[in-house]
Amino acid sequence: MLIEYIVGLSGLIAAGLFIYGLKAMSSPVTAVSGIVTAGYGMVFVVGATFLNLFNISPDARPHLLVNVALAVVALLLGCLWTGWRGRTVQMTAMPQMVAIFNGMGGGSAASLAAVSLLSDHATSGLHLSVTIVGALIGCISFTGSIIAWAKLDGRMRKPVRFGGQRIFNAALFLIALVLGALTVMQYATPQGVLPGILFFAAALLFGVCMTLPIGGADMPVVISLYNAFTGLAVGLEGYVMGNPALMIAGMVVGSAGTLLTALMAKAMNRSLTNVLFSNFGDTASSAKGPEGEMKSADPSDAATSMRYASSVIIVPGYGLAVAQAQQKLYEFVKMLVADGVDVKFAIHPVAGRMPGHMNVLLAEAGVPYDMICDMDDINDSFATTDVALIIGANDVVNPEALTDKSSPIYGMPILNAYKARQVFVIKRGSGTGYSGVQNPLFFQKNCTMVFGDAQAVLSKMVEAVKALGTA
Amino acid sequence: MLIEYIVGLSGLIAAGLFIYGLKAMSSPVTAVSGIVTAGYGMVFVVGATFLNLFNISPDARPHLLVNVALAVVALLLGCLWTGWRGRTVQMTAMPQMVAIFNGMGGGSAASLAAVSLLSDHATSGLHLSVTIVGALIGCISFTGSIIAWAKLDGRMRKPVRFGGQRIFNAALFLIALVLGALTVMQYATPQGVLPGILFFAAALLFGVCMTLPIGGADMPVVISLYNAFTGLAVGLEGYVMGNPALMIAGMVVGSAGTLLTALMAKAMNRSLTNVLFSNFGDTASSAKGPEGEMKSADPSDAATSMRYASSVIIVPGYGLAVAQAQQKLYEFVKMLVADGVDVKFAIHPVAGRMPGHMNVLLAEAGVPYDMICDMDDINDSFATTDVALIIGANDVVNPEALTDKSSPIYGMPILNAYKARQVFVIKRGSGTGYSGVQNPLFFQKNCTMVFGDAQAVLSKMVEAVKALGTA
Amino acid sequence: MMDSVTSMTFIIALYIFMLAAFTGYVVISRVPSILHTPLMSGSNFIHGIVVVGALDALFNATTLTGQIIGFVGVFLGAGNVMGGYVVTDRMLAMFRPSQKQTPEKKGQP
Amino acid sequence: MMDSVTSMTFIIALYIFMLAAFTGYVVISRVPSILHTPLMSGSNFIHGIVVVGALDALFNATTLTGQIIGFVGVFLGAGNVMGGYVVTDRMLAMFRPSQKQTPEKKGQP
Ligand SMILES: NC(=O)c1ccc[n+]([C@@H]2O[C@H](COP(=O)([O-])OP(=O)(O)OC[C@H]3O[C@@H](n4cnc5c(N)ncnc54)[C@H](OP(=O)(O)O)[C@@H]3O)[C@@H](O)[C@H]2O)c1
Ligand SMILES: NC(=O)c1ccc[n+]([C@@H]2O[C@H](COP(=O)([O-])OP(=O)(O)OC[C@H]3O[C@@H](n4cnc5c(N)ncnc54)[C@H](OP(=O)(O)O)[C@@H]3O)[C@@H](O)[C@H]2O)c1
Repeated sequence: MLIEYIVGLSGLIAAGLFIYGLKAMSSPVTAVSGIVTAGYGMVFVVGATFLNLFNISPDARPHLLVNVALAVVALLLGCLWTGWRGRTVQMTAMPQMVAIFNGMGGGSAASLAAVSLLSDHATSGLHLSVTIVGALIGCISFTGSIIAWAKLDGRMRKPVRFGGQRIFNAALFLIALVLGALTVMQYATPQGVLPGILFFAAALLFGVCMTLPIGGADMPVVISLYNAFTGLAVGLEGYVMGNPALMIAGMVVGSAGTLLTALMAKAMNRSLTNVLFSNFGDTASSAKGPEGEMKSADPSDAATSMRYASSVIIVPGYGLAVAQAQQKLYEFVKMLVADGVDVKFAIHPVAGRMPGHMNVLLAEAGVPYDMICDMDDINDSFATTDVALIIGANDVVNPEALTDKSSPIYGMPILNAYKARQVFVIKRGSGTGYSGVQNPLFFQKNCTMVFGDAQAVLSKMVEAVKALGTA
Repeated sequence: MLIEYIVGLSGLIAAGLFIYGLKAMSSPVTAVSGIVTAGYGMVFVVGATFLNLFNISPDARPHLLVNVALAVVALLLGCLWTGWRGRTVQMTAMPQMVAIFNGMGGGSAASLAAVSLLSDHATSGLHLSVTIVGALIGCISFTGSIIAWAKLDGRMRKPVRFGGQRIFNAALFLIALVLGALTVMQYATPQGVLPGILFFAAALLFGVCMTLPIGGADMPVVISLYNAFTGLAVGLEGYVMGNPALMIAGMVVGSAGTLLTALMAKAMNRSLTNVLFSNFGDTASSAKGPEGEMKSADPSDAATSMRYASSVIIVPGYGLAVAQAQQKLYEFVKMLVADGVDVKFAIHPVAGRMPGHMNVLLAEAGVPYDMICDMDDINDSFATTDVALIIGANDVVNPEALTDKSSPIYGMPILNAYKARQVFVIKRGSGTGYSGVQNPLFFQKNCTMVFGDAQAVLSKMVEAVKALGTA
Repeated sequence: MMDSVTSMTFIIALYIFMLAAFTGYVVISRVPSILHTPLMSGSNFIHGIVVVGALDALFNATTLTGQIIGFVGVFLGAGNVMGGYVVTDRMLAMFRPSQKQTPEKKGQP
Repeated sequence: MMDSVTSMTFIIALYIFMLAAFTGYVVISRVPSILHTPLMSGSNFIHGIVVVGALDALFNATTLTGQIIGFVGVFLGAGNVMGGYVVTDRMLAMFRPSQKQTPEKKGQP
């Protein structure tokens, strides 16, 4: 009883620390302390769980030593592997890393459900149903996240699509539901085992099939959705286990993640249904839009005109992440600043492939966050700016989004880089961006292309400015 | 069982609506819909409670009719009386009205506790202790709020103070605790009745004694504190009754009210302990500070110079509320605006006698809230303003708060009215404000007094401007 | 009473209290000062839900004392609810932006 | 399991879920977009508390199947916790204001 109280209170404290930590993460100033606070909560509650060893069911007592050994090994393995991966992963690979960790959580929730179904002391049909629903969601999150990882990590280049896919998926989902219902009805009978196993198989398979047709670029939204899914699954399994700390932590993430997903989808000017069920972002829509003459310049010329400009706004995009050129970019910017140029970064909310992607990249390179401006704050300044330098960005500066109703990105707010007196665009060729549409900005009179990989171009630019400095 | 589920779910929905409503009240745009939402929740949960009639304890069945009749009568009486009072009370009397309503809630929580103690099916010492703590807090809130009302309503002019009062109060509190402990220990025995009754008496008395020595001007903070108290008491009694809707609603208010109290005390530059246990705001500190020559002008002269100013900032204070002059003031302002003067209202967070007091007064008079500026937004504008018109405000424009470390209001942020090119002050005489200190601003060169009751003075000003208009 | 569908253990009650307290805190922490007074009375209205508990107590009263206390409790609780609502509603109705500034006045003579 | 100090009825569970969902909503609703990515991984970390449930399950395992599933659950949960923490911490550590801009770099070669 005493131990139960201690463990119960430790969960209470941990839940409080989690919420507090999540709240602290809502400001850059307190964010670091926020994750640390949440971390303390986690250490505390995991530690307290070991007190439950004094309280295990009589049947399990003979296995105590083995079980504890297994637990310690599993903990160590899990922590070491992900700790190492998490420490060494490149910043640009964050989305797929988060996907993996999230999938692991979903899998863990699903295995909790499996354990509950195996044990024969379930109390009610309600409990069993909640268990099954949690298992379903957890399984989807598990395999779905793995597919998301594979796509983002470039191990699965093409979305897998075939005729009748939606019907197939719907059927699979129904089958999983039916199997789940069978499992509940035949609980604790020998006939219940097979439907149970098949249920898990169907749920896992559905996670795969649901994610396969979605284009790689939509993955961040999907990962965020699966993050919410895992939270929900954890919350439901927490109810099954009678553990309110799991319920609270899970449900807080479930609702926060749902909101985050909605914000993301909205920022990309899409609906969630559209992300999940349409085949957008895939058919490398070869219907090229505007045609015309692109001017191009070489890096040193562009660098020179920026060096003598009085104000420059830099618009980074996905290409910067691909080229891993953020350090070089900041090196270049520091030289401009030293020469008295007023430089700002303009960040579009959905630049890159996950929300805040550019902020993280720039922060990684050491760019102070007061040089970084949100879209709404800086959009009016372009008109009075000498040079807008666009690096590996495309959709987020496409003026068609403002004017062309037939464009797939119509309605998305953009950075008004086209209004700057002079626009430079660094990209490798005439590749389109995520949405697959051409960008009329590139044919504009005030726009000059600087072709090449962003990293290479920026290196040359740095050289060019250095040369000017010594001259 | 079904009824229990319905009632339980109705509480869930109500709690959700309360929280949603409270959140909506955090913006002027959604605030009205917020209180309406919360109102629906209340109607719903009260209605659902009548379903419990199908579920009452067997002993109570013979009394069913009487009890229902009593309930309906009590509901009607309570609603009609406070509905009528609430509809007709003057806006300036809001603080004491809120005090009364709050006290009623505290009393209701205390009577819930009494009922629980009378019934003999309490389950544990823990339950009983929670009941007693809730009763204590509820009783304090009940009688304390009534004293607060009496003070603010002018029925009790002087704080009641005597030597050793704090020791007396502490002793009374201890006695109440001891009686409470006795009640718990002798629960459901005949010997428990007397301590029980004495406990309630002591708790009620303590509420009175705790509030008596506090100065009338501190009452709004105290009312806010008692508001939090009632919330807490309701939450605790909700636990005793096994009613999570009461627990949630009560605790939400308990924590929100505590925060609000702290914000209030902080805005007045005091600590809560200081409000509760010091004898501030009473000794009409006759140690008059600055002496010198006050210039005075008559209303029409002042009105004329404002009519021809290009910008005027109005600083309303407690005196405006006393004089009930907000309508006249807005009439005057409308005339100025019609004549092309740029008029703004500057509101100090603790102007008046409760937070937001001035906002409510001005809103009542129909002043659009975009003419009303918060202290932080407008403080820099005084220096470039032609005229600052101070009406019945004193402490909130006292520059001593910025400079004189010995002043009781040192450290309180003030409205920088003293920086305006010309300052007019409408007040009746040389009375001090809430803090009892003189205001050096009144002796400043650029300051002119316009003596008289605010209502009378403003009427004359309106006349004067009218006369100018026709001239 | 402990076997009802809303019965709970002490620990669970603490969880609920913790969540509710946090919610109250977050919801209030960013309220502009202009709304402080209506907010005080709005939260005052919300704890009027105590009337629900008082009704339950009165419904189950078996003695005269119980009935009297229950009656008082319902009366006081109902007063809390109604008064809190009316006052809050009146105050909030006065906050309107200048564009749709209607000349009609409520209440006050 | 239903007689433990943290057992609860379904209705009570709904109350807890409601409060928790509201809390998550309020906490996220005003986060600046600059923090969206670390926030996604931060909340990812938080649902790693599932490892606690997995540990309980493994501790009480009596069959080999139970042990295997429990082991997998603990491994996956621990990975969720540790990975989520490390990644979030790394990202957040990079957000610093310009004044105290230290030249030292972490992680990345
Ligand atoms: N942030 C999110 O949460 C999120 C999530 C999913 C999808 N999206 C979507 O992603 C898009 C983001 O827009 P964006 O402007 O950042 O990117 P974008 O529109 O995808 O364009 C990226 C551009 O970078 C160029 N590029 C690629 N690799 C490069 C390299 N190594 N060096 C130089 N340039 C390179 C490409 O052109 P070349 O091939 O010619 O070089 C391409 O045009 C939006 O449509 C948004 O809706 C955002
Ligand atoms: N807002 C809150 O939450 C709250 C709560 C409690 C205390 N307080 C305190 O209250 C003070 C508020 O400052 P304040 O500047 O608004 O008011 P104040 O400092 O109390 O001054 C009010 C002034 O109004 C004048 N006055 C009174 N009746 C008048 C009438 N009928 N016509 C014209 N003038 C009249 C008085 O001078 P005459 O007598 O010469 O006319 C007095 O100097 C602060 O010290 C604050 O800390 C605020």
